[in-house]
Amino acid sequence: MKKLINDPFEFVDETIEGVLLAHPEHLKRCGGSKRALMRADGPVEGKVAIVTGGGSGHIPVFLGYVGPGLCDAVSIGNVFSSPSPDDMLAATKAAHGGAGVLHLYGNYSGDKMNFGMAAEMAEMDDIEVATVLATDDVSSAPVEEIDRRRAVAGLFFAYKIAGARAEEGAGLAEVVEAAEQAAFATRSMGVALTPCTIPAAGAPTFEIGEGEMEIGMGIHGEAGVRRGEIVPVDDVVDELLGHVLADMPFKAGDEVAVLVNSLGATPPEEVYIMYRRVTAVLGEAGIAIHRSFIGEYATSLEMAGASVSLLRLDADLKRLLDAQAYSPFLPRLGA
Amino acid sequence: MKKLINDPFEFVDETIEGVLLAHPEHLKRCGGSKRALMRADGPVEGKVAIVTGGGSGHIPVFLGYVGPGLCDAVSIGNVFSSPSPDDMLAATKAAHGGAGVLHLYGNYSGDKMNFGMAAEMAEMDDIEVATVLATDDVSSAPVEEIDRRRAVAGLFFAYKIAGARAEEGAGLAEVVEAAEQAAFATRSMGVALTPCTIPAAGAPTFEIGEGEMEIGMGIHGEAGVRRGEIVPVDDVVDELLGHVLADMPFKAGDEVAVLVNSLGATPPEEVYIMYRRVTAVLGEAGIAIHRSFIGEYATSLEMAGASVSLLRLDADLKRLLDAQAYSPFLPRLGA
Amino acid sequence: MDTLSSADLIAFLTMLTEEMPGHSDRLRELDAQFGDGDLGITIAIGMKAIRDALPELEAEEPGVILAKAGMAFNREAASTFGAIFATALMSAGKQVRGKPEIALGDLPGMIEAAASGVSARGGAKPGEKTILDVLLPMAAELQAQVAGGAALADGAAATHRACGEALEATKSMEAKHGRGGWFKEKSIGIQDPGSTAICLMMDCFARFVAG
Amino acid sequence: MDTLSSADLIAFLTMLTEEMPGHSDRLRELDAQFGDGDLGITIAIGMKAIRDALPELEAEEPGVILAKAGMAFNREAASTFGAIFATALMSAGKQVRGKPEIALGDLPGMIEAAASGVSARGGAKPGEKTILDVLLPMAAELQAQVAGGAALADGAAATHRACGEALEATKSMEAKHGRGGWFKEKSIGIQDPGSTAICLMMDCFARFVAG
Ligand SMILES: Nc1ncnc2c1ncn2[C@@H]1O[C@H](COP(=O)(O)OP(=O)(O)O)[C@@H](O)[C@H]1O
Ligand SMILES: Nc1ncnc2c1ncn2[C@@H]1O[C@H](COP(=O)(O)OP(=O)(O)O)[C@@H](O)[C@H]1O
Ligand SMILES: [Mg+2]
Ligand SMILES: [Mg+2]
Ligand SMILES: [Mg+2]
Ligand SMILES: [Mg+2]
Repeated sequence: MKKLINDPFEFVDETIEGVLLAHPEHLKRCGGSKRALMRADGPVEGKVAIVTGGGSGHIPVFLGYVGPGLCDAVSIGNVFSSPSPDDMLAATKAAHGGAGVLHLYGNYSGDKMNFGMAAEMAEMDDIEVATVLATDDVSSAPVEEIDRRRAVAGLFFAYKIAGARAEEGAGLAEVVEAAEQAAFATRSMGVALTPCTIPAAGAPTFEIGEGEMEIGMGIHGEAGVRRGEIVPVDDVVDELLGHVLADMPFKAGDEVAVLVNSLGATPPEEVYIMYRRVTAVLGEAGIAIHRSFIGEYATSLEMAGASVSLLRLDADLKRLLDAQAYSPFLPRLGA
Repeated sequence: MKKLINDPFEFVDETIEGVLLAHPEHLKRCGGSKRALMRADGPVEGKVAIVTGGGSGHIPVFLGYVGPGLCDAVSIGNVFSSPSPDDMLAATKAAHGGAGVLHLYGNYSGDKMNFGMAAEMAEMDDIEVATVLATDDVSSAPVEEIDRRRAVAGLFFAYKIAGARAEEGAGLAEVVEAAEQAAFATRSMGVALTPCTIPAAGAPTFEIGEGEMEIGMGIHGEAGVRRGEIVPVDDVVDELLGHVLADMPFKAGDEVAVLVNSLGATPPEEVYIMYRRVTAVLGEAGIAIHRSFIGEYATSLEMAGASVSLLRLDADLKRLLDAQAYSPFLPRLGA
Repeated sequence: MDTLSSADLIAFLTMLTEEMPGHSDRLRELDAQFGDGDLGITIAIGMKAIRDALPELEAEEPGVILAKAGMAFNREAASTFGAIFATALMSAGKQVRGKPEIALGDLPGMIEAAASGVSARGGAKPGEKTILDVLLPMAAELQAQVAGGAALADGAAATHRACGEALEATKSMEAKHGRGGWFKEKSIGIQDPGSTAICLMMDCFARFVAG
Repeated sequence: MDTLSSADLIAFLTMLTEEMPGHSDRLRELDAQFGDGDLGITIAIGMKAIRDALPELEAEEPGVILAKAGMAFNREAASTFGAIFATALMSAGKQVRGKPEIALGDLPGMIEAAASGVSARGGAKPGEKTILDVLLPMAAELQAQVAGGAALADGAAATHRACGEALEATKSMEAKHGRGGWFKEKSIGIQDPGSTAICLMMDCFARFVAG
């Protein structure tokens, strides 16, 4: 195990400590909670609060998406495991600015059950809570069962859009609507080249043979659509986009935002080479690119691999996507 | 070789194409040159131009450091190899805004010889050229031979400081002075866990045993100060900082900027865990942290490892460090 | 031992929290085959959380001890299994609210309550390769043991056997829930990790009540 | 063959650019032992650049062909070796400026000029494990061959042998320049990659002039 860590069971808490030491002007704890963080300037009175959360090991997902124009608070689980309802509740209460709370996170059963409990508890405290789940990974279930799809890097678009809508002063129902639109209009598919190792486990979760890749694998090693020999990356992009484009489907004349995400161990150079191919394929399909994001938007410990996400835009989504937002974990967002 | 690439000999050119497609509002080619890029809004008339460059495989080094408040142009070599004097000359001529050019890059012999030729040629075109080299890696030579030291991630500080000084409207001699101060006041040391593979080579450049690390290894696999068993990361940080602090030396009462850099394959979580320890060690030494940068500032293909850099600040360096700067490859810089 | 007092329950939970982390690697490996490999870690962290909570639970009645142990588990080791397991313990505990001791006769109702709590929380039905597929056979066997007038130790032993058979049967099922659900037919042939954990706990319980 | 015309030189460079990429892996491996492993790739890319440049050089005199070949190499494969090699070729070419043919008698002066150009560019002195450590012995041997009245083919063959011995001698040297300089005593025992490349080129030249 090639990791720069101390006690693997302290991995998450020490990461959080490092993050808070690095960004005190940006993030603070939700009260005494060890596993819930929020905007340093929160709660923002009168604004709908967006609370997210999930397992650790994916920075900037999830805590890197807290900030102006993004989420208000985050609850943080063990590596690849849901946060506890207690921490979700702490985040929900601390971020609540009197205008209701949106629980916005990825469609994973542990997160759903635990956020569900937290929402029940918050409602007992008279906090109005709504829930929207990201389900962007087209490889995880057929489109007819979109509710079974898991979330991968495309979750970023849901944060960006919902965050901007909340920042505009919209009410909870409107923020929910924007989040749902973004979540529905986002489709992703990834490829994995190497496994990741949960620090406390000490051994890789799965294996991928030398020279092999898995198309559609999830960011925790969930089964993809096919495993095979590594091929030139242009062919990989064609395959990923083949699935993604057919899914909505995206059509000539559509305008989209593109996200090419590295799982972390794949170097930046390679995601730019992927983006080069994405522009060619979309260009040929008559689909216009309004804005692109290339880099690490959802990592998975030391996994190598990447994903391509498309968000189909309309005028509203475009305005919200282009709005300013800030997190020290991301390149500058917005115009 | 687990890479998402096409023809390895097209790796660099395809990366550049992807970058230009992604950031047309930010970067453009220097005339017809395939391997020289510049600020899209350049040349900036009346401003000292900063030109950098070096081998590929290190994004955001080098092309990610072009932008307002940073460098004006960059020449791009093959993976781990110097750019050609022709491209350096193209970058120098294109970026020149009439106020002279600073060649600011890392102390590697190939770059030095080729930039040397380019500077001679530029001077024949009546462009005033000065040169400052970054030599931050304390593991690469004893301090008495600081001119033999190579550059690692601490090069970032030289860009940030010199870039801000040029943006303030300072003359070439003043920009050189700021760059020299930053370069001299920066000391770094890294640790490597896994090798990198040059795409065209197809096999790792070096080997590090399972369970082993090399303290002080350079970002191309250059020899470090010792190889040994991987220990808890707090101990790794103590060892790195031991070398760094003793080198200037840094003293109680000093104020510094900190950079904890991931070589790419090391996950963000781990550099935050490192930063946590850095704050403890500096706190104990009575050294104050003015500002910190944590993440990927100089990568090396799929290498795992990290480095710690300190920049000793005075009032001038602080002002220049805090000034606004922008590149889409970096989190927001400056206040 | 015919019934479990609060002290007995705490002694059992102490034994459980000592034994279960020893199965971490096995559970991690099972979970890694059609999931994300975290279950072993979840069990290790969650059991430690229960142990840390026990000193404060000594004065409570058995039902409350169970419920609070479940909450402690999921507080530190939240996850799909954490939420499901906490729900199971809370539902079972609620079933014996007010009782100072738990007898064999209480167990069928407790496990049935756990099963319906789990089903309500996670939406699983029998045959979908979840802990329901061991809980329901356990409840049925307990029912039969109570009807047959068995002693606690014998009833627990028989229930452990039934649980083992039910666990074996999960091998042929296709996972529909949690991360396993995305592995579809690839999940067939491997026994359910969550049910394996339940069975290991049942084994511990049977040995505990046997003395 | 007694002298090299432009056509001969182009024929030689064509042969060189065909052969040298075959040594890529060996050079990469040597360079990786106390450097960054790029030399094999540098040679492959640089030789291709020379070959691509040759058609436009046919009308030039030998000295200009050499100089432009060096510049072409370093344009596409800039690097420490690229800069050094381009400097060597430019210096050697300058030495025979205006001459339509290169004779054995020209070679000592050309290699001496190459060596001093390289030394001026990179600051290396003899014994520091750089291509100087083969260039200088080659120049000395060529001098001796010219003094002895050797034919071109024999002189070249003898110079290749001298180069091989000098290359062997680089093994015991400690690198002081380029990336190798940071490996210090770890560089001892391994022959200099850049000098290896020069020797392979000299081998090619000896075979070329032998017919
Ligand atoms: N809906 C559900 N109802 C009951 N048990 C479930 C459900 N989903 C998953 N499980 C159980 O949880 C186990 C997996 O737990 P865990 O590893 O925490 O979940 P995840 O799949 O989210 O990583 C499964 O083996 C299964 O027994
Ligand atoms: N200053 C120098 N003078 C002459 N030759 C040199 C010098 N520095 C390096 N070399 C030669 O260049 C070779 C290494 O080239 P290359 O791999 O391109 O350089 P780098 O070390 O920058 O990667 C060495 O083996 C040596 O023969
Ligand atoms: Mg999990
Ligand atoms: Mg090199
Ligand atoms: Mg799991
Ligand atoms: Mg080299």
